[in-house]
Amino acid sequence: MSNPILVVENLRKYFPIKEGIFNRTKNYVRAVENVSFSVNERETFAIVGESGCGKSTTGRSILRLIEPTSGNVVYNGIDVLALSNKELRGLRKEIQIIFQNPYSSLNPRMTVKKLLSEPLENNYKLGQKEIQEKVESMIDKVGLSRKHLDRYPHQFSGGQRQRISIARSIITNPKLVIADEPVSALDVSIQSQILNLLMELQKELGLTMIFISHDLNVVRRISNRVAVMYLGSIAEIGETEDIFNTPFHPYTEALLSAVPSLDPMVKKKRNILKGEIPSPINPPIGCVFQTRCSKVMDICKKKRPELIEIDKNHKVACHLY
Amino acid sequence: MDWFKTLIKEIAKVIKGLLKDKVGRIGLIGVLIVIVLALGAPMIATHDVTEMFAKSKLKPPSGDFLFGTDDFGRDVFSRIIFGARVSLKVGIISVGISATSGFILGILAGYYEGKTDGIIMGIMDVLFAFPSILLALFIVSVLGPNLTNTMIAIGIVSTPVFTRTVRASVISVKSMEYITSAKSIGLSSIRIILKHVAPNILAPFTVQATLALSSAILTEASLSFLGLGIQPPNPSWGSMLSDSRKYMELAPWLAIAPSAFIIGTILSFNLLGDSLRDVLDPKFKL
Amino acid sequence: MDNILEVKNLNIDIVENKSTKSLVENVSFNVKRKGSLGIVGESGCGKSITAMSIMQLLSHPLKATKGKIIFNDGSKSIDMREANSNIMRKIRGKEISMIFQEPMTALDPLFTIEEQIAEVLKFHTDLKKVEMKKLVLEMLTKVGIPQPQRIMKNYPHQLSGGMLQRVVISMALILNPKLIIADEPTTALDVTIQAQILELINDLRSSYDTSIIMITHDLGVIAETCEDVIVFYAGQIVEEGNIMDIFHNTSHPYTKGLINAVRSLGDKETELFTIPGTVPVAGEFSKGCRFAERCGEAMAICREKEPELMEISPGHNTRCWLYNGGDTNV
Amino acid sequence: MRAYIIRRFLTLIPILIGISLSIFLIMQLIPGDVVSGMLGIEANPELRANLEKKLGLDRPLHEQYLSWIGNAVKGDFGKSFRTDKEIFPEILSRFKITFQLTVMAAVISWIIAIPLGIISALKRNTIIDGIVRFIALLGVSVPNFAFATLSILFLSKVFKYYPPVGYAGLFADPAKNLKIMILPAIILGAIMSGSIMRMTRSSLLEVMRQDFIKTIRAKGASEKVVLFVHALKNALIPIITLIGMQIGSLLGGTVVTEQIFSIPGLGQMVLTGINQRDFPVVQGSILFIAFVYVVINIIVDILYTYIDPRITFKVGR
Repeated sequence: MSNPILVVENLRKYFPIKEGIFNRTKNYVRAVENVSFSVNERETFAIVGESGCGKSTTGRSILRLIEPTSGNVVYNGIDVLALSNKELRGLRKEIQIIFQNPYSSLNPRMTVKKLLSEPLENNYKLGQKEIQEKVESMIDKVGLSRKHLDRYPHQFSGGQRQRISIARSIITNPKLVIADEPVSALDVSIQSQILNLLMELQKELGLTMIFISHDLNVVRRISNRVAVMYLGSIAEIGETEDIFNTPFHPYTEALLSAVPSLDPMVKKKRNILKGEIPSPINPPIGCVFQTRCSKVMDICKKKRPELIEIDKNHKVACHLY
Repeated sequence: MDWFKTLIKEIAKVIKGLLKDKVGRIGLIGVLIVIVLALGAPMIATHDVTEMFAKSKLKPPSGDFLFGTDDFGRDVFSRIIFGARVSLKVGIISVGISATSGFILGILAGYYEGKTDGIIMGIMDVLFAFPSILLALFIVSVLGPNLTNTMIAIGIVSTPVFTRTVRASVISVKSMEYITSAKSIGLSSIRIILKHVAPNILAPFTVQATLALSSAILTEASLSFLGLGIQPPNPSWGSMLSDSRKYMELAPWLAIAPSAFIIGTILSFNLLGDSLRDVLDPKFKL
Repeated sequence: MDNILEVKNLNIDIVENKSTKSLVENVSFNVKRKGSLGIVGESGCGKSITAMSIMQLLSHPLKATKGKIIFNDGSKSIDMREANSNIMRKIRGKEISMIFQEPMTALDPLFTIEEQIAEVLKFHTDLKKVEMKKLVLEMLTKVGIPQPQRIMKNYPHQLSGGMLQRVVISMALILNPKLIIADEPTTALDVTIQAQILELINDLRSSYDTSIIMITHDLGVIAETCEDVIVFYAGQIVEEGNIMDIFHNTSHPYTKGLINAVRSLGDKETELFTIPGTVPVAGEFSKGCRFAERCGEAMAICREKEPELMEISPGHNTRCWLYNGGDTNV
Repeated sequence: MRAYIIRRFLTLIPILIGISLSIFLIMQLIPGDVVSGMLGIEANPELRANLEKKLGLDRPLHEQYLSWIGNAVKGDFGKSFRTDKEIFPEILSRFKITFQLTVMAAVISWIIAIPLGIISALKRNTIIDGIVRFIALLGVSVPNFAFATLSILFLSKVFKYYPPVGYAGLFADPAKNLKIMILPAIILGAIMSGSIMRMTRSSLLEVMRQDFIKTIRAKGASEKVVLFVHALKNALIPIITLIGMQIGSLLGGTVVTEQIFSIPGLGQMVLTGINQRDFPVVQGSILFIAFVYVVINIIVDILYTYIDPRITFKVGR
């Protein structure tokens, strides 16, 4: 195994809910519960799951854009959660994030040039000329032209904005990029353009990428390893091909079978999950998936399953194994 | 100089937008007239505002006294013109007070949330718990009625509205991903507030400021009407209107002129504010 | 006539002050009785407003300016573009009903689920309150809502998106309409919930013998639910045919691009298939074929002259110069 | 829901403390001291000391505040400097008059504003809409004292109508009372109606744009049902907030109107108190008005919970 650039251990994020007469915190939204994984250098590690499973919260906790409740995040030997605000700001040129919504992630009052030079000005001491050069080479790299530099975000289409957003994220030369649903807001014909761009950039710049998505097709294509999350926990984690070819966890199985096939001839035998995702405020005791699982056993209602390795690098949290 | 150019460009764009809109055009013209009257008062006025023409008390409008004279024989036209000066001065300075404090307090409350928010908004809630004219009345009566205290009182009274508007905009801007993005590239809070939050709340803030100007002018007129604002012999539309009531039968022009100017001025600012909202914040255009 | 709905030369414009922009141009299609028609396209292509115009639900400044929308329930046929509001009211909810994209905003937040479903009955029947309640309860059970007795007293904000979509479906089906228009019914939902809802729609459709128009941007959803497909691009139909034609005999370069973009995700070896450029904005269409700028197979004529929708095999039409004169080079 | 109502009432406590404290502190800003104000600067020192003691002014500030607020809670607002009468009963009897005026004005404003607002929204961008919007704009731009003065002028010049002088209670002489109150009520109501009209129009248009309106139409609803059953109920929420604030501020803010029409209401009491530098009266009546204002806002908030089922889930402002 190559060396991990990022290790996340027992990450937990509880959002307090205030209620009652005195507005006291009585309960928590358990958004992320005991999540552990590591990301190797230059790989693409995907976190996949449905809305509310905690994938975005996990991504943002790594950068401390959301302060995690407990756990460990170690980046290149640095204990990220122990950093002071100032040290953290320094680290942020190395870890960057790409956001889902290209319409709200760019300040509407800044030109493209401003948007791209801001991260440089803030993180490096560079002269105007150097900044100009870097901005220009970056705008070429993401497939836009220099004449776009003086325009404002609203003058671009969704796909072009996402290119700007990507440029802004990688202009500081980060080592690790967290891409939070980077193509979900885009039209099908534009999605693949952006995915190609991300894959090219990764190869060219040697980036490590955490790719957060709900789209299994996209995840399969872009990632080396995957973690499947459900209700705040990792259900299954392993090499992408292993997970897609031989899913162990009943949830992964159902998730894969729920994806509509493009071939009208193939009427897949569906394994349709019953019911809904339970509330993360009162998750079930025991396995969080028990309420929808077709293979539920007694033990699932009592004990939460641990992630255990049952194949090479392939771990699953399920009492079946 | 870069920001200056951008600013000029933005202002030009807004004015162009205002001129395209019928409502905006009327509002802008009205406001410009008031400004011209106020600035050019000494040139436009035909008489000294305090000079009493003993022989011409309560004279109807004529070539010499355009709007007639009052019970002391003073020229109403000149008093109206200088009244514009007073109204505008009170409006601008009191809105200056409330806008500045509201802007700072609103940003602090909205951006930092938690305790800061609780304390600031607690105070605002208390100020909000008084009907505004009454609070202004109360403050002026305690401090003593004069021009400065009128401005202070109106400034205090209109601070909570600004604070709330700014806070609400800050909170909505804060939920935008570009703020998270700014954090993620390592910007400090101060920079985020200055570069990313403040520019994006300017639109609702400007609209609020225009509307606050009209309500400040209204409050001043009300206070003066009650005899607790601007004190004689300084001319104020409110007190002129109040004084006119004694001679309503004999000299109705005394009531009509100040009423027309108060209404016209407030109407113009409101028209301008409405149109500004459409131009700056198109999503509210209905 | 075996079509329940025939749309002929429909045009939808956006009429503002002095300017008129065309959003949908010369669109014609039929929905077979008991048939299922999929309309697929990307955002802004005009598919949703086409659906809205069928029910006369377009609001200012959108307007269906030309064409016929003929609804035939077997005994009579009505041109709904001409129909007055009384006739439309009787059709809406009873003969044709709609399922919307955002279940979270499709229901009035101030009324209970029961009240909102019963409203359909109130508008179209003379049932008594008790009978209505019974029907609502039955319908909620049918669409798979657990504890319907309790849920029907809830307000929309108390339910999840998937549940709300079931409520909207029960509202659409309670009077057993002849046609359902489903406008991106699963786009706002998670994939496991999407699978549930699609299965539900398919089951209910076959047990109710209803026709359906399924509007979506997701080719997978089309493949799952439809028999016939039309592909929209920039306010026009660029290809239409049955589902086999579209997926296995794809003719238009745009349709090919859409399908390949998704299929190439499955192939790790090659670069992802992309359609270059951006989706054109209404009112800014180029001369000639609207897809020409983004088309890998564009020829000189494509930039000069707009192609007509041409039949390349029975029932399979395409709007592309590559097929001029029946030259089916597939 | 109950928890929400209780919580809403509990928020009253810090606000009332804040209000009373700020009134008390503002009173301390009075230049010079109260006693000189009452007795004149050259008063006999012994007399001064006696009065200071009587008024409790010789005690430390916090004690003064606590005793003032402690008594106020019990309904004892002290005695007037001028008349030596108990203040609280006076406030109550004057509040009745202001209350009557407020209610009349409010009802008049709703009758004018809500239908016009609805028409304006439905006939958006037509001449009718233009006229209604202009009227509404006048409503928010014309100060009530100007409107009142001009109305009196107009009525006297054209119809030779003069507002009656001398006040009569509602129950003592209903006919005369109504004759006195009707003109000021119409004037206040007309002014209030401006902002309600604007709010009705914009709120209704906003609601009509929502997705669920399409669903209701798609169910086969007539436009009447869409408008009166669904849209209006939704649009009502911001309108009620506005109405609550208006009533609250009228209850203490009819100062000007009461002054013009010589109606012996609470506003006039405050103004007289201010002009006579009768501070216990000012302090007491302002505290009372702020209290009423806050309570009205809470009642409005609670009213919401009956219209909007989502409300109990919203926390904070």
